[in-house]
Amino acid sequence: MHRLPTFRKGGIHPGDKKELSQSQPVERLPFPDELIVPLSQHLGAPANPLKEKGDAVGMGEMIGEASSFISANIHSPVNGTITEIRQITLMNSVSCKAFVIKVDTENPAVEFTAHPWKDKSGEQLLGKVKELGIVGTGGATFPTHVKLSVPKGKSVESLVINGVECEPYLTSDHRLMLEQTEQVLEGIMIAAHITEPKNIIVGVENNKKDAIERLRSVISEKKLPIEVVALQVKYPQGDEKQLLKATINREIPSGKLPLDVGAVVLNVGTAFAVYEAVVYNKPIIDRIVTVSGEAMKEKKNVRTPIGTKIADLIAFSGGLNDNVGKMVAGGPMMGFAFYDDQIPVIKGTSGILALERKKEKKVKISTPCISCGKCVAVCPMGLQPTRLFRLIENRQYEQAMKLNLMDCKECGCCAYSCPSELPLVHGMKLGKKMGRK
Amino acid sequence: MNILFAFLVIAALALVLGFALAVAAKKFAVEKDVTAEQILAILPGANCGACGFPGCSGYADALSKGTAENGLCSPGGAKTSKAVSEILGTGGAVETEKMVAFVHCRGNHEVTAQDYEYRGISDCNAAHLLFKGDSSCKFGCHHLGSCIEVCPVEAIYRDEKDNIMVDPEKCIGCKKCTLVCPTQVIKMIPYRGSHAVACNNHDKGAVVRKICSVGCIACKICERKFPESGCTVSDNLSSVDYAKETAQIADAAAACPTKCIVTAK
Amino acid sequence: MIYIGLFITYIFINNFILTQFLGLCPFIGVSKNSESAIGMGMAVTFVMGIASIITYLVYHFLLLPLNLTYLQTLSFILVIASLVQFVEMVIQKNSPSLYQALGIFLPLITTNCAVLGIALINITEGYNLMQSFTAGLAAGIGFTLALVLMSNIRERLDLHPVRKAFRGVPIAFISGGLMALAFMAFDKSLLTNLLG
Amino acid sequence: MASGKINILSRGLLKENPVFILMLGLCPTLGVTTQVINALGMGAGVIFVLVFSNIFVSLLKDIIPGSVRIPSYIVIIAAFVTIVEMMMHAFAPSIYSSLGIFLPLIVVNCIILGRAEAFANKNSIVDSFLDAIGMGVGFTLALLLIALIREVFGSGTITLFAMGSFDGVIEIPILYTYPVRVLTLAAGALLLMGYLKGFFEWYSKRKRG
Amino acid sequence: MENRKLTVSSSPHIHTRMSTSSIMWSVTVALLPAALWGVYVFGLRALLVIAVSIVSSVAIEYGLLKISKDGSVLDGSAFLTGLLIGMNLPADVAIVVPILASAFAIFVVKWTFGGLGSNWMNPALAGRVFVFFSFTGLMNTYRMPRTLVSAGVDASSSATILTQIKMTVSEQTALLASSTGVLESSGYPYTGFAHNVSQFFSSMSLNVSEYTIDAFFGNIAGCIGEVSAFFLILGGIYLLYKKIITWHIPVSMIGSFALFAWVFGGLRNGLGLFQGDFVLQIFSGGFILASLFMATDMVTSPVTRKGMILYGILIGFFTFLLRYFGSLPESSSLAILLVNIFVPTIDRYIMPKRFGEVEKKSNKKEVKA
Repeated sequence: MHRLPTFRKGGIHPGDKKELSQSQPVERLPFPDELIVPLSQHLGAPANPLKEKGDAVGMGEMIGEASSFISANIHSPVNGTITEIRQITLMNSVSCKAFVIKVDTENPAVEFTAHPWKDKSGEQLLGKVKELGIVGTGGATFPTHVKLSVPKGKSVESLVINGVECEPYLTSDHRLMLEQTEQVLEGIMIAAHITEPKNIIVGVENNKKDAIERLRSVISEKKLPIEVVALQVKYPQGDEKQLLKATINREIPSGKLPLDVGAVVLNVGTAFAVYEAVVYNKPIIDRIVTVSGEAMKEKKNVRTPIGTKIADLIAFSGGLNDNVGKMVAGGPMMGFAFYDDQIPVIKGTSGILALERKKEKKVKISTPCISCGKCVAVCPMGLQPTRLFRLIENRQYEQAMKLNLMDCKECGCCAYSCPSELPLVHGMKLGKKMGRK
Repeated sequence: MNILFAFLVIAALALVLGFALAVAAKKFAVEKDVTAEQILAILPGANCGACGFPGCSGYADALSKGTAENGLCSPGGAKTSKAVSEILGTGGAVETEKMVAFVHCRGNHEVTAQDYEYRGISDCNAAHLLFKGDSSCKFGCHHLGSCIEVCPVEAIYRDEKDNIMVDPEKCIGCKKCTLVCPTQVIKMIPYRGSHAVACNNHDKGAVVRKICSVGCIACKICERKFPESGCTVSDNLSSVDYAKETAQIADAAAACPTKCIVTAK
Repeated sequence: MIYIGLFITYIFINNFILTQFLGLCPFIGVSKNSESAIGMGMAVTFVMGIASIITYLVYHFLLLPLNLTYLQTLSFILVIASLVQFVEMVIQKNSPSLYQALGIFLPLITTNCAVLGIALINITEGYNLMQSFTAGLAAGIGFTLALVLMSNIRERLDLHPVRKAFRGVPIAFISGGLMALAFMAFDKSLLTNLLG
Repeated sequence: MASGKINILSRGLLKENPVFILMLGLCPTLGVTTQVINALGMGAGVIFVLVFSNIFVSLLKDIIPGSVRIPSYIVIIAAFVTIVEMMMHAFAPSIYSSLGIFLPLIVVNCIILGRAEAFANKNSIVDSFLDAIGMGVGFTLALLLIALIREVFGSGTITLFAMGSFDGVIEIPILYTYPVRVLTLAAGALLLMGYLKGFFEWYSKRKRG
Repeated sequence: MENRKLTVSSSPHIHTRMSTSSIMWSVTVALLPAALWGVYVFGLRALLVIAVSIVSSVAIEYGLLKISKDGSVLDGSAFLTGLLIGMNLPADVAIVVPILASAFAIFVVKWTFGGLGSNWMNPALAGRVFVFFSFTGLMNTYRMPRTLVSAGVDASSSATILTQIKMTVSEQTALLASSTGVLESSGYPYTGFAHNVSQFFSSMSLNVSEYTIDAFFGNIAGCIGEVSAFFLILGGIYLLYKKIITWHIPVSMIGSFALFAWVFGGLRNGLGLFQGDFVLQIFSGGFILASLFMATDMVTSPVTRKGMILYGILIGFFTFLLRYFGSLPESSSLAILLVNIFVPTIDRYIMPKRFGEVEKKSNKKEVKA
């Protein structure tokens, strides 16, 4: 039997729970009454506000301007008025300013019209991507124009499109690939036009067979120079380092970027956003959010305006079950637990999960480490989580830094597999914070 | 005869070896920093790091090289700084008042509302990573006791109400707890200070009232009615100016509606 | 063959620390971190090797001909003390960082019973010059091995919740005891069976 | 004044016990404590050397130049150790042979050099003498304690001097037939030392706190 | 969402079902067949020994945890330690011995160091070795298994295969025979079943001695739990299947032992190189128990795969060295304790390969080229 490619070191196989929502077609959330649009929806510096309290804004209008190279513009997702500029805390505990926009319920949206792009230069297209505030939709929200600008002297070998979606529960990229196949592929071609790669690869995990088939049939129909690679199912294949290892067998050295091995990685969602930006002049003002989890009454994939309060999204999905114990924004492996349903959906929110309350344990949450070595075996970065955790617990942050704590990307494989249920990732986050001091 | 031999042998051995060592001592001579060693002998040797140098020897080295200021050693206090200045010949001890740490919060889980149920490492900085702690008050104590762990002299303890307290008698003022505390709710106050405001919340009174029954609601009673107490309210929080503190502060403490002015002892 | 035997004997079977109780002070004192353990071990091995040769010479060419063997303790300790001071000076000059790490333990090599011990054992066992040197070296290596293994165990223990009363020196002793328990696997018959 | 002298004498017993608190002279402590008689012999040897070396160091403290202090002390100590060796060889040959290498190793017993450097070197002859007695007795008591535990549980006997018809060995029933032999071996000695040290630390901390 | 406090914790928010206690109980289950076999062949006395070990281990652990107020006996680690101690003792041992062994294991080796996960030496084995060196005489009385007794062998003739070999080898200076040959010449008994199986193999022109077959199935004298390699291997396969142990330690340990025994094992018996009778040696004594259940103890084995392999190789080597050349007939437990000492050092110096490390090196080469 032919074995599908994957990355070699570490990784885990959590139950993927995608069956909860993967057959649900994307629905569109009607505009709620109020949206909260934060100025920091991306990695890097928050955007500078361009509007003030009381200003009227139009759908797609720029309301926040990128403040540095690694930053992104923010646009209004709706027609309405700014009622307040409020300090809020996002799911990832980042505090930033946010516009509270009262939606013009009579006339909330505008129509976007299509423009041809093939005659434009790569630079012009890149300018569009930057102007319309496109960021990675996979979760890390890295500004896309930074990723796509290839410095002089460097060339792109491969453009790798990330359709892996390895996090359990999440199905938004899956639905996107199925339902908007042509648009995604056109977005990929736009990105290829900008970066001029030698080859283009779409990596999709083999638990999305229908998406792989659909992509392949459209590609062959349109005769596009894109290869779709079916990958073995293994977490965290959606990380760009693991994805590149699996698809083009290159390892990005510590502290380096994909470009250093001649690759550019884009998420399918980002490719779609690039398509909308270039063809329709439409910034990211909405995105598909998977609403799932055992404690969620209805599981859905919802096209949601950015800034929608999570409470509104939950209400659209029929509310929560009584046994809800934890709310998570993003996937269960790397997403953030939160407690306040008044925080908004942002550009990087791929899912909202309601997880059941676990049976309360009488004793401590975790038992002592028995050095079983499982965390070491599953760490895709080749670190020793148990040793790092011990060092961090004993406040030896510098020692932990010496053992490459910074290589940790908090994928959660270690904590998932730890039989002692040690909060290993929490430890790594703590160590990084204290080590940086 | 035998005794003579014995004597001679030992003497000869000693002579040869002594000579060899003398030569070697010349050849491998290394200059020693005498001043640093003298200073090190005077320092308390707690290696607490309050001076900002790696241990007492680091501070001693820096002092002897003139790269560090005298008087940084809080455990040693004025006595040490005087002795150091004598060695360095700079003259004049640096007057330092004994400062002790104080936890400006009495908001345990019973009196302060909680946003969520925290699960994770029992470390304040770890809890702070998740929405700045589980307490609804984002300025207060996380009650996980990281300061207890870093205290070199076991001066910090948890009282029966789960509040974190500092024993001013044991505290050597090394400031390690203030550095580890993610909310900076531990601040240094003078040892002589009798009272302190046990709150660190800068939110408006109405907000505080909602989440905590022992928080400062910035009602300004202490400031207005007891002008000589030393209490001043700024940025929605009362604080004691110890330069102006008088006995009147006891009355202010009694009058405080939320009883957040407490004795510092 | 006899030299291999000496190595096996003094590294495993008669390991100075784990079976002979020689050199316990530095074993407890310098085994807190592995870097200084390696440094200390190398210093001790070096001193033991040289001391074996010099004490052999002193004994066989000075004390024995003059019939002054009762002076062995006195003369040996003199020689060793001077040697250690010499080594100390060399290290201080050439590797200040190592000198810093070893700190007060360098002078302690003088009063390290392992060094005087090997000199005395060499005489009682009737080793010749080469054998004495080998035995000194082997005993030093055995000492280093135990010290380094111990230091890594203690570095591990530092990160574990050892019971409060036993932290530090007591747990080092107990760990040493467990090491000695395992080292009981090596006995004299192992040597005879191996080398005939 | 008198209490000061008593303090010098008594602190070696418990408060500054050389074995359990100061952690000095560990090698002979564990090496010779397989039998009570050896512990006594070693204790006597150490007291002898300690007393005389302390006295001599105290006498000579003003004459010896600081730079050759330590070597001179060692020579003084080594001389007395040689005397002890000779005496033991002559009067107690059995103890001499069972102490073996540890007898000459008294030279490098840190207690002796330590007391010379830390005490005798700065104090009067009388104080140095008292200190030597206190420390020596403290050392001997510690040795006795360890030897008793190791011999009673490890071989089921208590070995003392042979006198007349008494061969010097007291046998303890049951333990004599089934001794915990590990205790007489290196492993047992180290383990016991660890637990005793832990106990003393716990005890002294409890007393203080 | 009001009035309902949610949990907030760091990612990940899902977790594998494996837990410390599930690991401990799975290992216990995997050990049961071999333990039951031991009880079957050595009688109820064996059951008593196992029961006493388990009860004393658990009781001591419970008492100590009361003092230190941490941990829980329910994690099954003390139960497992007790079971392993019992399985590592001969059936006729005095009842005080398992109690002392458990006390040493739980109190000295485990609790003092901080309890579960903090000990660096295998408690069960240390307990066994402690009583072995303390009461050598009491530990060397083995009884013959029921299966051999029923074949007419005197129940009290107590030499195990390994003690018989050791005795013969050390008595005779110039003997020229493999381990099997030694046993044959000393008339060591074997079962009729083994004879039949051996005949069957020889009919297929395979030379498998009766002793190997008896040792494999457990018709030999020895400690309660170690005799049946067959049931132990069954348990080991279960653990491998449940992913509680990995192949690294058992394979490297057995492999290195087999290699050394094959190459040098013959020397001791007066034969040349490559004449060692390693198959019999692997299945006799406690080697299989040690390689599958003792060496794989998570707490005291290295955390990295490379470290595990090195650890296994070292244990195999020391087992070989001590078994063939030491004075004690059985040595796998001592070998494990010895290598336990090396584990912190192995863990310190042997690190997993970092992601991206290869790339760096090959990049450098490319630059050079």
